[in-house]
Amino acid sequence: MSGSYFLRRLLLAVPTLFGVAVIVFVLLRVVPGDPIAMMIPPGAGADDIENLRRVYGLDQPMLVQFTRWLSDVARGDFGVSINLRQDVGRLVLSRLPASLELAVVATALAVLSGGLLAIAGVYWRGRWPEAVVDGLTGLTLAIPDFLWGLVFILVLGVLLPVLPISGRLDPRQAIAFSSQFYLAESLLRGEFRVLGMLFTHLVLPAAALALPLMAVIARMLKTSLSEAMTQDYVLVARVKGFTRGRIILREALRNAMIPTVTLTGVQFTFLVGGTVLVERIFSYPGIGNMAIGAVISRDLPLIQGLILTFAALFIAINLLVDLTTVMLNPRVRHG
Amino acid sequence: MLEARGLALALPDRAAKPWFGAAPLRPILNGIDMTVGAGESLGIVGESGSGKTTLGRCLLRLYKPTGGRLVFDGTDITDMEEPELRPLRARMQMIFQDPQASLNPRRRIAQIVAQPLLAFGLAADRQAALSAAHGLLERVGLNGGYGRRYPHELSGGQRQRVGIARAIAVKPALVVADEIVSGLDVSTQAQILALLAELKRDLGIALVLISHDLSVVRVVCDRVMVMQQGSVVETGPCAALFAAPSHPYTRTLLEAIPLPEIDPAWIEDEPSADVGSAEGRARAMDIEGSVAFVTGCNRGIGREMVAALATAGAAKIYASARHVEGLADLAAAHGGRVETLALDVTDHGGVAAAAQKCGDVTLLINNAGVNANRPLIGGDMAEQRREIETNYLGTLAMCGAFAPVLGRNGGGAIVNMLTILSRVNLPALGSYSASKAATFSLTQGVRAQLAGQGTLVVGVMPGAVDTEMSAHLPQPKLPPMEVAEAALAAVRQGIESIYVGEMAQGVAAGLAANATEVEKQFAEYLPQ
Amino acid sequence: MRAVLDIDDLHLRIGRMPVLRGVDLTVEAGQVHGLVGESGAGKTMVGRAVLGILPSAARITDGHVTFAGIDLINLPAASRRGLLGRRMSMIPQDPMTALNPVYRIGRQLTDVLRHSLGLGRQAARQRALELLEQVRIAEPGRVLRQYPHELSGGMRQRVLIASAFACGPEFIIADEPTTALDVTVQREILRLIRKLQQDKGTAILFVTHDLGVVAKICDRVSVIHSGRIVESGTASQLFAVPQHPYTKALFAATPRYDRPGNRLVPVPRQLTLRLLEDAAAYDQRRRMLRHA
Amino acid sequence: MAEWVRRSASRGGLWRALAGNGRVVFGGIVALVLVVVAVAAPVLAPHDPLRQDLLDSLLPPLWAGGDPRYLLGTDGLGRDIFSRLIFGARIALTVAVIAASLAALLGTLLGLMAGYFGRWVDTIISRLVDIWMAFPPVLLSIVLVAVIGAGLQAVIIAIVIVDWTRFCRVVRAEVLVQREQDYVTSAVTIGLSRWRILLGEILPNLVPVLLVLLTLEMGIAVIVEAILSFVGLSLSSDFPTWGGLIQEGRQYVYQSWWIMGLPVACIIVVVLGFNALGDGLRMVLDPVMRR
Repeated sequence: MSGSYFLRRLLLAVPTLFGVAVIVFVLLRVVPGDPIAMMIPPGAGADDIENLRRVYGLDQPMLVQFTRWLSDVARGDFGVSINLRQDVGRLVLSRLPASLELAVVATALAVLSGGLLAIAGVYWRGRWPEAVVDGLTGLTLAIPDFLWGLVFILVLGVLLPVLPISGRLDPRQAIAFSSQFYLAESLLRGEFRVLGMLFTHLVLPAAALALPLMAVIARMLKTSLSEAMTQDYVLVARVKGFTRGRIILREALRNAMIPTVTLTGVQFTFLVGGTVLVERIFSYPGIGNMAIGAVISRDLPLIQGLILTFAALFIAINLLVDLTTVMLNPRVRHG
Repeated sequence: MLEARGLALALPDRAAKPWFGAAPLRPILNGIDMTVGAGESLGIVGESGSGKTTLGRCLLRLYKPTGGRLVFDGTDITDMEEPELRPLRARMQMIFQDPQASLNPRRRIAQIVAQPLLAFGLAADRQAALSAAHGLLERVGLNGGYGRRYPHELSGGQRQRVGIARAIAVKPALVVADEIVSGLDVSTQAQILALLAELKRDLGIALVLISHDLSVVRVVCDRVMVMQQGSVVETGPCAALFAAPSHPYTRTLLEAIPLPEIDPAWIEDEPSADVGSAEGRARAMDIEGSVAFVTGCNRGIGREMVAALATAGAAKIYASARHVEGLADLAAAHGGRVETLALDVTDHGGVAAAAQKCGDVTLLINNAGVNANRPLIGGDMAEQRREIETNYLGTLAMCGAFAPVLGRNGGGAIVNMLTILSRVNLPALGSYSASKAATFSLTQGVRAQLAGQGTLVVGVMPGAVDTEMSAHLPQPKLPPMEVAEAALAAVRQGIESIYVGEMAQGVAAGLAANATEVEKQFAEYLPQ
Repeated sequence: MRAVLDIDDLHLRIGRMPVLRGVDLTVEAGQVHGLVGESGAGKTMVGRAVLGILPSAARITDGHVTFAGIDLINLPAASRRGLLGRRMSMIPQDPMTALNPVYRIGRQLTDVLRHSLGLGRQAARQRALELLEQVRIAEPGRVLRQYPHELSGGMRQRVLIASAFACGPEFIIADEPTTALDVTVQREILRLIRKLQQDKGTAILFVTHDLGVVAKICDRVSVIHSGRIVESGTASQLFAVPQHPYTKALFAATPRYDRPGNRLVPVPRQLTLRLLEDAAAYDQRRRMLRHA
Repeated sequence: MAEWVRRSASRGGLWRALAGNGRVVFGGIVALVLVVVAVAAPVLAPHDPLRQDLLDSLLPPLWAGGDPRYLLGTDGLGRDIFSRLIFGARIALTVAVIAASLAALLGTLLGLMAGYFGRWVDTIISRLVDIWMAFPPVLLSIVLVAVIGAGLQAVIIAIVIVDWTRFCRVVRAEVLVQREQDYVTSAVTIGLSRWRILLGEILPNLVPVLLVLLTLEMGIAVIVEAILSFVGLSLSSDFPTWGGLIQEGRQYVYQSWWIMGLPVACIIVVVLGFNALGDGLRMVLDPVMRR
């Protein structure tokens, strides 16, 4: 059953992506600012402008532009960035690894800390650690990643300057990488000094992204765990003579993870969406930072390519979340 | 008033949904036939998954059936859309299983009860509706300030009272009550059931009570319908069905109920096939397709017997009586299947002629009887002779005349309508008891004689029955329909002696245990 | 006869609400002792107090609970866990929720065997198969591999019974074990419990609201109302001649399909009020005693 | 009117419960202060927020030895930060109230329809939500503002277009739950029409959830406005927005950290306030929790 279920979900992703493409395309064609006007040097004639319009196909009717663009996209050709004069696909691919590393580290931070907070809160239910956990989640839940980023810059970058607040690596260090996955590569090569440096740059933006998700996970998991702890099967486990720790970890946790994963799936896409702004704040060279730059400079092909990339990423994440839920829940697995 | 024919419902089974296309349909109800008469109370029982709750909602057209017809008050409501149904909804109401979920948590109790009055325009304005609501709440035993409270401020029993008040607010003709006492303690349950019985009696509402608890149904309902996996396995008057359940599932269900009395065998034995109130078991016979001959059809059990036979699917019914003109309406009611004929069972020539004429009979029901209501000594001799001639000789003549007919038609069955007084004499009705005792003895003898040709001979021993014949006897009395149904149930299962009703069952049990004691008790009922 | 469990003057509060007001109850070896009461009477709390699985707001304020000579109230948590599973266990109320939905039956049956008896994986599996056979499950091997949602309610309750009897306990608390089941399944489950109980000589405290079930399975019965035992005796005695007005009222309020003519009499309001007033007066006295 | 007064009086318990909830009190005070400051901005502000004085640029706040004329110091163009913050509250409140209400209205309506009518209505709306959820929300609002053009209206429209799905999803899910409750079935049995059941029976049960979502959305709207200003798309720097101040402060963060720190603090307080209010309302309004 799960196989066919995933096939159906996968097929449903196609119209969603198509919808995204249509909306993006239509939206961007009503941009009032003329992108061509921005890129021409002063003194160019009307002919030059006309020429450029033809080169970028902007003189064609909308429908023609759309079908041409769509068929190009289907072939993996996202066009050429107007501003950077480079292939969009290659541009996105060069920046994507940095964003992925940021998102993965942030997620790992959020899951780990959120999970620990929840378990601690339930284990010491009714005592001070629970109050601390509740207070912490309440605070971190209310404040979004954008503000956390700013707070970190102020506190840890400026007032107590302990961590760098800009970029991915110190620009004074010239380190050669063979791929864009700096973190993974230095880890594999065992270059721990570089790894440490990468981490000092990564930790603030990752923490800013992680905190809200951590709060969501902590609150959701704690609620589900508390709920699971009132279930009869926990009572049965207590009568079997198991300790509280074992019951939480081995009886309740897996049940509690099912609603937690489902509900934090959406929040997880928010984390990925949040990279847009956090990268901007920390001048981190990922696709989010690039996207804001593209919007400001009205770089149509680049914006289109980036939004489609994000959409594909989101859909992939949702599928992954679904898969995890199904793996955890035998009722759905065999349903 | 409400009639369902072949009612079916199938819902999409989401779990089995294929890659593409619609989910396959899973049948929930398979062709339910049922009727609910005005003022009648019908219990629907079954275990979880039997479809009883779905049926209840289907009857009120909260679900749209996928097959069959549903007629309410003469209107076919099977395919009606919601706007058309709306005016009818005032006449059919529902009481829900979970009173917490069925009361809008954001409304006060009085508003909840007043709402249907306003919705159906039964109250002039808000104020009138609210004051009517307070009256209704008092009617269901919620006096004082309950109207101003919210549902969550009430106990489970109180909430269920609110549910009842809301349902009866619009004076409906039919109320479906779905497991309304299942979550309640016995003391609360008893209160709600008492309230329900009282309202049913006072307001003349037809009630469909859905429950998994047969005891609850038995206490409240006249008729009962047993469901299993979306089908009706058995239906009949409560007294008859509980006394002699014909379907094995019903028997299992009844035996599984733990009665609050010590019985070590209950938990040790495998379930036995025996039914407490029935003795012996010969060859069973289907009523459906049978050709029946009934005597004494102009009143009481005889009339109901004809109706019961028609409902049970008898192919043909000869309805006889001394005065044939009283039978015209029976023939009209059941169409071509009922044929009336004049017959006085004391006229032996007439009896022989009837047997000659009705050569296709497979089921003979000797119902004709008279009761002089006299003691043995000091009674009118002529009346006593008439009793013997009708009750004993008449039955004997019928058995004798029809035995060859039944033998030719494959054995068939004879049902002799007796009385519990055939087993023990009630001095106040001394001569009647004695004549019936003779007939009881006759039944035993005929049974032995006809065993060879495969004829089932059934003796039906009811307690006091609510007929003209025993109008002067005190309550409780059995409805004649129940006696008729029980008799047919006995035929279906091949039970040779059946005691109908508590009184008869009690006396029979007493006779088996200590006959002298029973005789002593009956001896106290001397003629006035 | 030897007492397995002795509850003496047990008092329990949830928050500030007194729930048990001096419960006295003795369960003898090899017997089924019924504890009957309506909701809120405190019957479930008695069982929970014995097993030490009370809700967090509940406190035992007074009294003794002795199991096989061991004082359960003052027993350290670790020693109590040592008793649970091995010498005492429980058959829970709702088989639909009492099995962990995310694990196979096999794991849930073997974990207690491995934990309490220290059996190895293979030995535990073998024992689990035998246990499932004892509860008359036809294909034990297959059931071990199944998840709870793949079994019917009756099957799940059989698994839970197998689990309760797994380590051969001397004493089991059955908390409304058939309330969630259909009547036909209920009969089978009651038969099974009775048979295993008699074969193994286990003592059971059978908590229920159903007089009918008590009549069928119990040797002795205690009736509980507002946290106090109002009547106690052998089952045959209590069903033949109930003494306490509340017990009589319970009988009068229970519908019986075999006696439809008997009018159902709800438990009279005055009786309930009197019992509640008694309870309140009792609380008052205890408060005064404590302050004196 | 009399009816309303009577009802309010009878709900005395509710007001007491609200006043007794610490979160509601804290959130309420924050909201009240925001409203007062926004309304009375011209009276409260000591300076014209736009008046530049390049000679007085980058003055520190008073506590760090600044000029007593400028309570919280000045920005790079010598504008009074205190006055800019006060006027910034006006814009924040306007955006919060209007954008959140409109998003709530749109999302709730679509959510109600999708949840209650089901079938193709649900299919279309759910598909639309799916597509929306595939956009990174921040990027979408940035693109929208870029397309519509700068200005307060554009910011509000962008927030509504991006955030209606928050309401739609929750309302739809909640309606699906409520629809199966027997009180809805019971409303069918008394012959109420579908719209009446939806608006008269189901909607009131969604009010607590909606109120909570609305207060949260107000906090979000304040943040989105700040984000757009920060990216430089919202309003021209002539408008004293908190986001604009942050953007400006980012440039001087090493010399004068307070230019960025003060508006960040303002936003955090407002967002915490709205969150506390939402949480508190949820606790108080849930009839089951109130018990």
